[in-house]
Amino acid sequence: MIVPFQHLLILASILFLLGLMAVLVRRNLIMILIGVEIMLNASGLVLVGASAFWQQLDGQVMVIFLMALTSAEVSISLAMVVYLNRRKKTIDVRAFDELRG
Amino acid sequence: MATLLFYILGAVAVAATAMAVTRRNPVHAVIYLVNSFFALALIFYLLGAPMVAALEVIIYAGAIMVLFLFIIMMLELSPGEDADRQGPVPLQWLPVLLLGAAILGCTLLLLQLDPAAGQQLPRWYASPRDFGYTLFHEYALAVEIVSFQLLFAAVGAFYVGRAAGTKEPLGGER
Amino acid sequence: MSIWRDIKGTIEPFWITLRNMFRPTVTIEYPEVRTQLPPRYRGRLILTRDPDGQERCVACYLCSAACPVDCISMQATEGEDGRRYAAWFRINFSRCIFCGLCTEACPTLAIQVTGDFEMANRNPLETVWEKEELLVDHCGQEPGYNFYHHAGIGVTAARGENPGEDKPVNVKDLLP
Amino acid sequence: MPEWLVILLLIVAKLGLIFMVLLTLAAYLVLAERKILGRIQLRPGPNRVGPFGTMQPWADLIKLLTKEDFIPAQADRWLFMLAPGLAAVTALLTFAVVPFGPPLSLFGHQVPLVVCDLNIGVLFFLGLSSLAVYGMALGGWASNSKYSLLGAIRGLSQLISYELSMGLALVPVVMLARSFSLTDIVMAQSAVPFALVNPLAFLIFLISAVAESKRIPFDLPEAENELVGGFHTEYSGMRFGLFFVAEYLNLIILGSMLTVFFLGGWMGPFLPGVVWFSIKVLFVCFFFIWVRGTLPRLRYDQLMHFGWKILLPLSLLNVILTGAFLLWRQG
Repeated sequence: MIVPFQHLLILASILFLLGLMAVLVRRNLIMILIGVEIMLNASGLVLVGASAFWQQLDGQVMVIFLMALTSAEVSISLAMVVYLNRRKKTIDVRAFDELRG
Repeated sequence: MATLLFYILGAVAVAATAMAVTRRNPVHAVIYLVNSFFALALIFYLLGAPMVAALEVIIYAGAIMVLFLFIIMMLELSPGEDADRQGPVPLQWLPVLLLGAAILGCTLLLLQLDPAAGQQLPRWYASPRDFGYTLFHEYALAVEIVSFQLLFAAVGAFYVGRAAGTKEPLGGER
Repeated sequence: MSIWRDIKGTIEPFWITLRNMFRPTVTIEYPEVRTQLPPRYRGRLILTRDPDGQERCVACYLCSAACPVDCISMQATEGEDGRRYAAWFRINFSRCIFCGLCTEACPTLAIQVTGDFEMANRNPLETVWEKEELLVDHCGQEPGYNFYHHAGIGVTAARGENPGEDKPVNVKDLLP
Repeated sequence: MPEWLVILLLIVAKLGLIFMVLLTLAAYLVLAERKILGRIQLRPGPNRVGPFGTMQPWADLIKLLTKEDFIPAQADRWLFMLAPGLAAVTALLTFAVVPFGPPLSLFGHQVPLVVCDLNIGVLFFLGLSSLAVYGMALGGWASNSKYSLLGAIRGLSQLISYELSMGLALVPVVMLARSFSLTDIVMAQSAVPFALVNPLAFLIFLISAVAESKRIPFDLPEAENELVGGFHTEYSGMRFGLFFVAEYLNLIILGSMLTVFFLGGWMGPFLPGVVWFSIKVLFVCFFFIWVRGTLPRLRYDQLMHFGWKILLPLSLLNVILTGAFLLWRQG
């Protein structure tokens, strides 16, 4: 390890918190998705760091799965964004607060 | 050396991410985020995961963010709408230039360090061969499951896109 | 099968373009090699004189009216002998489209086209030509025509007897 | 002279040489393209500046540098200024991993003729080529003009689609060479180039490379007769010049990648390696220009149809077949 594992965890948690903040605070649908991306990345950083800490490859393999998952998630969610935008002509989340099918 | 690089890149990643989540304009956010992903990719490289670093650039910066950019452009979230509310022009883009320059400098440093990987860079280094071996031997089932997940995602995206294309939205019928 | 047709249609053009690369070019390299202009080419406009050396133009404004881009302007005036002429005559060649309608409108055959087309120039004001520059010392394409000679004399000869006039057509006859 | 200074000087000399050769080659490729296209159309092409037009690139350079640098009023100024540089830099950086000759001995030092032999060279190339999209997309978006935006959107979706088949066409190469390093891939082709071993992958890579370079059968992002100039409609002067140079740098990069992955790199009889490499790259560039002079532009839906329904399944099939073949040969 080039740095103490704690420092890496601190970096990852800062990134995660920034992503979480984006999800909670921003009202733009695109920005919320970007926040989700940031959080996923932060967890990827922890996995790679753990992989380097314990000298095992499993963490890196998990990151690959994480990336596959993210790309699937992004493709679906962006398709949903386009769909929602077509219905309401906006991507402000406050426009989607009524629960109708 | 590598330790110092790690802290620089970590600072760059945090700064770029912070800029990204506070931008009003989604395209600017995407640019800062790409910066942050670069910094993260270099950190992965420093941590001995070159494959993950390359895939981070290819998949995150090259595909996912491009997809975001595509959707932002397609929905015509126009750039001019809040041009007046932002600060003076040089201040507005100085951060991205600084962050980009920092990342570029670190990259060049890393590229020149690479021939001496044995001495300078981490002792623990996952070569692509080891990586592929682990991935396809120990996690073969997981690979299959993930590939199915990707297939379902493709079908789902296609379905949502098709429903949006038809006259009557399918969501309205159910 | 259509896929073979498609593949053939994609490959074949490559052969054609490759062959074209070794053929002689068809370009005429202009400043060194001059092309033969067609005899009725419409280039720069001139103001011609009649055989007596007088200006043909009577400043009737017909060319200026016919001009689709309004590039011809003039001021009519009358000489001491009662002969009309243009006090000034101006053609803006940066507007002119070389359509030749002015020459068709001209009753005195004064304004005529030439084969000159090399008028390019860096200063747009230099493409505005005044009367002195437009006026030439010859009759242009109609050497014998003298408007005042035809128009200025009373008609004394019988119908069909004037010079250059055809015999009247016999409308009762089937043959021309 | 101390040891490290010699090494440093060699590295700097190598970088400078590569930089100069690349930029000059890009400038002269423009001339070559105009000449060859002219010959195809029975014209002589540019022949006024210098003997046979050989000074044309410099005349173009002077013209571009002295033109007014125009920025639209509603544009995102910094992004607008940044985008052409982004396009050129990503194209230049890719050349860092291209091995253009066998290692050379100079002053008793073994100088590898590659800027940096990464052991993940293939991924480096794919990563940078996926980043090349940004210059175009951001330039088109920042211009705030409908033609630019349309060009950028088209370019984004086209490049994403064809990058996929490009990456998949490289998988058989990696399987055959058993390495991600470009030097190893060239070494593995010392007997037979991979274009003969796996012609299908070669064809797929070739087509995707043409699509990736945004050139004529696939030049939808800048289709002149629909979108004025596509993503660089609003650009003028040297910014446009940078986009232009980036396009030709991309051409050289893709040519060298084709050479490295499929045509055997610097391998060849009689001549030295660097000469073989340049011959092959120039031939590929000539082929690209030839394609431009020959084929008409695809329609947008045809482009997407071809990319997703023909090229992608073919490349997947090719990966499976190559894997099966390798397993069978191993016993």
